[in-house]
Amino acid sequence: MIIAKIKPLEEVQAMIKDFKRILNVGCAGCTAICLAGGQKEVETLNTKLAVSFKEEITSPLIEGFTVERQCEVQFLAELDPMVEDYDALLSMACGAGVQFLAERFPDMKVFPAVNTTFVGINRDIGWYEERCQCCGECVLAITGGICPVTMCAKVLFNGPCGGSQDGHCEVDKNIPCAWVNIYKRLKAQGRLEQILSVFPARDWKNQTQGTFVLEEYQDRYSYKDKEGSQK
Amino acid sequence: MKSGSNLEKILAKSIFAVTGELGPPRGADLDAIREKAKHLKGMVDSVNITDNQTAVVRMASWAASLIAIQECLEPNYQMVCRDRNRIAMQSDILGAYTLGIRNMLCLSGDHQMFGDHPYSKKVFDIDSMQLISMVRKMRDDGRFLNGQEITKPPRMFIGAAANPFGDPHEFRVFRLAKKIAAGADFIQTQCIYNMNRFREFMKQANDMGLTEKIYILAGVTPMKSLGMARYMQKNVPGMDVPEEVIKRIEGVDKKKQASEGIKMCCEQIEEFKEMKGIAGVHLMAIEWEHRVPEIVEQAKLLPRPNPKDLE
Amino acid sequence: MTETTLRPIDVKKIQEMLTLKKSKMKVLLSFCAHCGLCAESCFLYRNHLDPKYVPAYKAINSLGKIYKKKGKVDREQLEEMKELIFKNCVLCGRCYCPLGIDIPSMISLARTICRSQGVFGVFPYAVGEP
Amino acid sequence: MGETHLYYFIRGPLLWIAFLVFVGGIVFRTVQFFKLTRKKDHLIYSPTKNHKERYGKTSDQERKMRFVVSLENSILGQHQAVAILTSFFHVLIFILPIFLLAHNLLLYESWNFSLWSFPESTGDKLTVLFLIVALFFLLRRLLLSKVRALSRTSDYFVWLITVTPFLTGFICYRQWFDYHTTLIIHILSGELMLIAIIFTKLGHMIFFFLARFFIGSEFSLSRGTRTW
Repeated sequence: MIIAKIKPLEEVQAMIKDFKRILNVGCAGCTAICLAGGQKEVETLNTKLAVSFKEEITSPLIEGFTVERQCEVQFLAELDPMVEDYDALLSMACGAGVQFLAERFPDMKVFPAVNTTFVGINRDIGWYEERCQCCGECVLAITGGICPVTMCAKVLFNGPCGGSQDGHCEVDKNIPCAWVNIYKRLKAQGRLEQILSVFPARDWKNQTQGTFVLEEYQDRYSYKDKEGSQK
Repeated sequence: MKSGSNLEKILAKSIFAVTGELGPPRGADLDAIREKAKHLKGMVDSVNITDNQTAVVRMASWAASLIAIQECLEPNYQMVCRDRNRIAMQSDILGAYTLGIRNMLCLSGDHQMFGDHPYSKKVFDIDSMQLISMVRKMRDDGRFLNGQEITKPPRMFIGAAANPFGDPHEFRVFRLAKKIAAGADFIQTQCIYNMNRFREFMKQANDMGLTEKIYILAGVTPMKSLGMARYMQKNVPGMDVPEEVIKRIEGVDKKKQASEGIKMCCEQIEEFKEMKGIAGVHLMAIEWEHRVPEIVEQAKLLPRPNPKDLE
Repeated sequence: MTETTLRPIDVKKIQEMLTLKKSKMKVLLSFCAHCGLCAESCFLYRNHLDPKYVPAYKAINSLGKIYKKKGKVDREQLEEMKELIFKNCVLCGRCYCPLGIDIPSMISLARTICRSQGVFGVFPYAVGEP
Repeated sequence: MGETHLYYFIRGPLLWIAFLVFVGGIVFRTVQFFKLTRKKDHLIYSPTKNHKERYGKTSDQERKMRFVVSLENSILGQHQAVAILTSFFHVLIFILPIFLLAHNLLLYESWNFSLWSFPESTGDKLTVLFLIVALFFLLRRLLLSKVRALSRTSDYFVWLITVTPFLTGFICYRQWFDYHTTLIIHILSGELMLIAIIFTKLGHMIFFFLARFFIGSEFSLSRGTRTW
């Protein structure tokens, strides 16, 4: 799940202060689950903005509308008939959603209301932890289900480093050392030999924008429209 | 004087400058650099030492720069943002300056996908614009990027690149202005073949008053052959080779294509000498260092001023 | 939150939303053969084997119902639908209709209508938020 | 005789009306479909470029498995009986009336023209098969909870409309009851079915082809050139 965090109110306020009519678009996908951008958060943010704008002479009209997911065209299409009434859109989706919203309405000014933070888990209510950096080449099979790319501050594939002490990271005592945990788990499972040999330098394939099409569907899209290529 | 480098002195004296280019070898090969340097000696005012160009592993730019100094060439130390974070960059700059490097060209760098290690991890900690302002901050404010003081600041003559042919055309000159604002002292442009567009670009730059704030060195690369021209037109990103150039090379006998390329290059240089706002040329004779003397002579750029006379 | 729950249902707004997509939704709703073949394509149905998870059932008993009543629904009815379209469906879009009916778009419209009236799913563990 | 008049009415004008409504319905639904949908956007970039290099290739074994799995996930894999029987049902509902000997005789009588037709006994057997499949669907609707939950009165009614022409045709052929009355019911119900196609869920006859071929989806039968 993508975890996001609402931007400071002042920052959101500064972005939209020059507009008269603003639509705050929520996303009922990931950001709703991490309590950052669902319908409830849209209502809360709108209330907060209304209160903070009250002191100014011309306070803008801020309305809310939550779509199922901002990363799907089908759900964004619901906004088609309404956006014309507004000067600016505020999006409470993750970065992908904000961009897709802006792509859908290229004439609209679109602003993000949340900071997309990481791909992570819900440890408990309101408690999220990063677990994946979307590096594109998963090594969890070898590291016993603990990601060194995310959990190790130095992204070591042959850890732990010399700074590991008492099971925590040298960077921050509140972060467990990924490699100590990897070692413990693999030892307990009796597959320590997996990390006894040198892990060779790996390919970092997610370094250009990723686009992929499932092989079953490649025939559908492995063409470029003639008209399209001329654009 | 900002750095006191040869290039800076020449540019400050409004002498039409010539810079060359030298690509370090793919190996610990001292003689290869010396061989290349031999041809450039006395022909150019400063020579760009490329930093792993097209993302192919080569000898470190600072090391090759030092060898160039030993060969009595003034190096223009290139640094790309692809391979280093700000810590490595600042430390390299300190080291380079300490050992006598005075010019520096700040670039973003080609993406590693073009090179020989396509899936190496990119750094791009800061971009070329930020690198320029970082070097300027180190020189003028005597401070590192984080604001801490430097005991003895490196005084580099800061160069930057500009490509008048990239998209969107109308924005290119604004990007140039940004580089000037960031602190660049001189600009070396991408190889110019489309003279019309370049004239337009220079007119815009002149109109905006940018050329008074910065020295612009026009980039030229002589075409070696028709094949090279075609390759440049199709496969090199950001390169604009008009059809006329191809036709002109195509029009002559295969054996004469190289000399036609040089002739064309010299005609361009003649025009640059007269063009308002151009302070010199940057001659990128790619893997053709031995023809540089010929080109420089044909373009009537000789003799180059002796560094000692500039004092 | 309590403010929205007490707000009366805005029938006019619902009707506006219905009219906007009327022709498409009418076509989809009227051509459903009620064959039940979409059931197995829903992972929730496969897990629970309860007819309330059959995609067509969810669409017909939410959007179909609203259209049947021409938008004149009360909050109770919307709350009833809430379970069907928010809890019993994750809008993964994998429902397979042999006739090519776009079931997710129907459920999505039903959700939109419910949302506009302040009826929406809250993630169960978020109830105890501070 | 009123009955003869009725017979000529339903054989003549009413049949024409039914056919007109049927054809008009197909045209209307097709036009409506194209009005409701729009052309897909053009692809400016090829999304599959450098794909294999970056995301890896699929092995032949995996490709083979994929076929097995997709078959397993299809309706044929999930509900073999339904898939086979529904295919029979839908093929028969088209070919039985068109290639039935009796219908072709009528055609010849009126316009001196006829199509190829089944032998009489084959037509009869296929009708029986059709009726058995129809009964299966009725039982399925009544017995399976997931289908029962979806069923409305209209579903049973439509089932009746669909089955009656075949049932009465079957009875007519046997001449079990009053031939004339069953014949009139037969023709009437057949015409009713044609008319019902545009107005009831039987419209899936048209919609199926439009949606499955023009709208791209996980199971669409083509790339799909249109979108809602």
